[in-house]
Amino acid sequence: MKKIKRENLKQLFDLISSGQRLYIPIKKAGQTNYGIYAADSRVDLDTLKTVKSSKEAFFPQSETLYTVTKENRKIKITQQELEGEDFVLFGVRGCDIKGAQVLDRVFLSSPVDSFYEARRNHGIIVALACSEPEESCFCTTFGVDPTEPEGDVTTWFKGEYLYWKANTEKGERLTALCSELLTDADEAAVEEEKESIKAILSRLPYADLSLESWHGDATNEKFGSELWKELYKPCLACGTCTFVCPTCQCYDLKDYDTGSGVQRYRCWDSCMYSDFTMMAHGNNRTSQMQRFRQRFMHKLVYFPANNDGMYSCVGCGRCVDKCPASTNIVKVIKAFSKEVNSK
Amino acid sequence: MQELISRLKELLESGSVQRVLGWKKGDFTFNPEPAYFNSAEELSEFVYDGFCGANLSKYMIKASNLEGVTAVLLKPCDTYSFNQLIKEHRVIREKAYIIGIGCKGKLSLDAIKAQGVKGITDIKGAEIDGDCNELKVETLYGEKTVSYKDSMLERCHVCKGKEHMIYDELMLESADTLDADRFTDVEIIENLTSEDKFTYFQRELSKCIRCNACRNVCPACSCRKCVFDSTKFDSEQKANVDPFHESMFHIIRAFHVAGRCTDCGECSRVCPQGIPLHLFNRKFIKDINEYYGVFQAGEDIGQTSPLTDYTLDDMEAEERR
Amino acid sequence: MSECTCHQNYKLDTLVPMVGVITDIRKETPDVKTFRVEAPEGGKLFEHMPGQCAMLCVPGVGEAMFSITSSPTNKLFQEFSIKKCGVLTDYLHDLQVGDEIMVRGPYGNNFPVDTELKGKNLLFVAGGIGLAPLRSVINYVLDNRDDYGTIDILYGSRSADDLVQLKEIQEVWMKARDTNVYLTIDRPQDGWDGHVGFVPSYLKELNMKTDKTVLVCGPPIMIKFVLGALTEMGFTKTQAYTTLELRMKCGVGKCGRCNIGSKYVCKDGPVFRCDEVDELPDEY
Amino acid sequence: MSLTNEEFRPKIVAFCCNWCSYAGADLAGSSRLSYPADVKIIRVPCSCRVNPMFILRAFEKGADGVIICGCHPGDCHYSTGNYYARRRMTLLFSMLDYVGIERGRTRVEWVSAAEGVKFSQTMNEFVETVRSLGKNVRLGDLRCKN
Repeated sequence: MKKIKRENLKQLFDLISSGQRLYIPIKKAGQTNYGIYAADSRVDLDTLKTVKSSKEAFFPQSETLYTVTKENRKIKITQQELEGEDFVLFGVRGCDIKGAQVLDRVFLSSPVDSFYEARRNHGIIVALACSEPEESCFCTTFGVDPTEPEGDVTTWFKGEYLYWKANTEKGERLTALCSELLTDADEAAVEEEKESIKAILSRLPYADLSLESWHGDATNEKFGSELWKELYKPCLACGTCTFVCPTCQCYDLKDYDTGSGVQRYRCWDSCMYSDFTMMAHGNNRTSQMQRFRQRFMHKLVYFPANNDGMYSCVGCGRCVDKCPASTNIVKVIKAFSKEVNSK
Repeated sequence: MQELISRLKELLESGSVQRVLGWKKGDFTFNPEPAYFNSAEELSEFVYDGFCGANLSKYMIKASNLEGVTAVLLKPCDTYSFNQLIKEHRVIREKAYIIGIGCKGKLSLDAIKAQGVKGITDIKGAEIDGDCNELKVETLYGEKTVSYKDSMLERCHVCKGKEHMIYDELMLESADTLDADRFTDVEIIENLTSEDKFTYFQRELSKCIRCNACRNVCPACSCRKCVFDSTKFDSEQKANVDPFHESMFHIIRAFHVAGRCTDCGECSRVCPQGIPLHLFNRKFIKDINEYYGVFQAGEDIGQTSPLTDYTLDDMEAEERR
Repeated sequence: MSECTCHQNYKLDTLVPMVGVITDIRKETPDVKTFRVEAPEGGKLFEHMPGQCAMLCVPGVGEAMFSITSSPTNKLFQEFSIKKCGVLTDYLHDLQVGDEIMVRGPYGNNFPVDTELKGKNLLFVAGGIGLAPLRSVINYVLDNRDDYGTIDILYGSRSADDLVQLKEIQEVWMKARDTNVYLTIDRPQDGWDGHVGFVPSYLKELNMKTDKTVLVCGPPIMIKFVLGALTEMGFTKTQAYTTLELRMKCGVGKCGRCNIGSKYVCKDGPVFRCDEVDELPDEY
Repeated sequence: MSLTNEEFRPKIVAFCCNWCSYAGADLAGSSRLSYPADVKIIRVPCSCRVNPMFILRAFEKGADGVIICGCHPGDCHYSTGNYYARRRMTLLFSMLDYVGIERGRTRVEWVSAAEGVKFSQTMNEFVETVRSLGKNVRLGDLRCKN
């Protein structure tokens, strides 16, 4: 166990970023999002949840995959180079780390997405325990431990200090790099902090959220429910929930004609958009009810069916905070358990 | 509030309206959602307080296709949007029974959090019957008190007034919230150098995640198919690799609603990244007011919109300020 | 989740295409052309199994999934039969021999030609351009004739001019051992002395024995009625296979579009046994 | 390598209405009046055909300045098109000023079919203004700029 004084953090960030890219929550124009650290960045580790999750470090909102140039009738394809350098992702909360594990199931399952894989292999995650969980948090429901998030390095804020524990070989390397700024510490303070976090967790408004009736075999029972017809009504069909979500992985592939070649890029897409499933031969899901249902069925039923019961929700609560119509996954889960209880 | 609920019950029970479009209690006191109520019993979940910011005019586009009459609750500023939608033939007047409800300013959870409040579990003082001076906020980390005024949405500080432009009946008291000029921020930006203007908007727009919430919530964005949804037009609906496309989206969107935007402020309210989108709309409104005479969309159904109108001696583009 | 093997012969990232050269274009019907695609240096771009599909992309125009209509036993090239019906296919129809396009794939699963179908009597039912994926199987089966029982092919189209691969049907399939080919067109036409009528009703008229495994492909409405007819004739759902390859985007089961229930059509499909289709939520 | 303003040749897109300004450009050409070759003319049926997206698209694809030319107010072939265009372009260009696009990069000018001289003068002036502003680096897609 190591520690560093809060006031020395800037030196730490400068040191880390001198040899590699450092992604860290940065406050810009009033909002905190992950960004690449520069000496004048306003690092903000106090905001619990960045607006966008840390998934963009591995799966950016948009990225070029390859460029095609055409000469007469000949086509030349140049694939975008894969990530080749290590980078550090600092201050990741337990929910976002779990989110990355969910995305791993998607992108690292065969056929492997090499763009994602390269970033994942080169990323060093410095996790940060959640000293002050908020009202919209329900990560414990999905088995996340915010008191000790699993990263290459795990860190805790306690009093004046940031405590630092390396968990993996990558983490040890980073610790060695920063050794001049880190001093030895004992575990007592961290244990105390963990206890204090646990005490708050038990008081969270969503602490007793139950996923009892949600599992991989629930397709038939849930799909035909009348509840969807009511639940979807406030939905504006925007993509806010999907874009702030750490586990939403749907993407679109599009061409951009630069005038000197066509670039194919991949960008986040949202299953809530009206033309999401509009393909060459028509549309699978033509009503907003179907699209709304798809999002939650996918997260709570279809995904666990394919991934040994792992849900594609991590309880970060971003959608609870951000939905413009105040509808969200918690309301969906609660509506269904209410129905079960009233029967 | 009780009188409003009794009145809604009466309307539903008498069969003069088939449903009520209002707000339903959320799982917290601060996240009510727009909802339909089809029977008097369902009204037990009805709520109307300082957190009911959504402009229900937009939902009336869909409700106009439903069977029968929908009683819709509209705040003063929402009625401008409703008028504008009537003018554009997007809602059917006869299908709506408009209950103009009072407003004492609507609250923004972000504004409350910005005052250093974390882990909010309950908020008291937002009730429409109260005096709306102070909010008692219960949090996981103790109780706090914040002023109502400091917790309001930006749009309420520049309120257009508490008068309803269209209604069938009026209910509940309003309170004035206007305490700023809506063009102040626009003027501040206008007086910057080009470079500073550009830097300012780049910082703001670089946050945009192209969730399209601003478009989908906007009562003026009621096109069946948006130009940004077209696959044939090479206009990007989703985030592109280059940030140009976000700027283009917001400029074009503001242009498309210019002369029709009532400045209801929904775009800024819903933006998950807190981009002050109203600054685009207000720039157009300010220019229209200065160049072609003061105009407020949605005030009067009979007015011609400034962009579908002209005079022989309009100013030239080069004479712009 | 079952291990996906669909891309195992693929060298690049599964989303990055390869360049293919069009080496032959055959006009089948007024709106269907069959394109022969080879690698620029000659030979096949990749190996595939019958029923798999590939994404054809034209930079700046678009991309779409097409079934590979040539048999894997063909060692020289791959073929795609493409009906002109949209922006991309219009473009493809204007291409000339020697033009280059981009191909990525193969994607999806395949008809179980080496497992469940082995030794079985097979009945192929195809309508219109729906012959494309089945042709791959038919030729595969004919090239490995000893591994399978009897073969019946029922193929229907709007008119005699719309029958694709007619030459091959007449010259190869009709002459193959233990193989019966039944052709039908929707409406009577001068110069046509074969059967007239829709595929499902012809199927009932033929009144085949239920000792066959059925492979169906065609317009959705035809599939629906063919399955109805099969049930009437006493076939069970487990005896029929169909392919749903129309609505896909990424091809690798990640982009989320073709997700129906817990299945991704592009990865877990496009070939489904009909009882599996029934288990999916009703969204397709 | 950075270009100095002398070497820099701006890319200009000029939307010209079919009835007046395009003919004006034609006249400029046939009268052997010179205007810079960097001006790319796009003929539109009427100045009010110009959609704000056209202008942003021009910037996106690498234009350094955009000018719109139409018939003089009152002379529109479709009687009122340019009146609408005048309002739209005033507002749009004002918005572009507002988001930080230098004012000199956009312009509206009325040029009749007889004004070949005016056309060539306007273009020369406009190119000069844009040249003095330098390359447009603010509004455009970087991928188009190589």
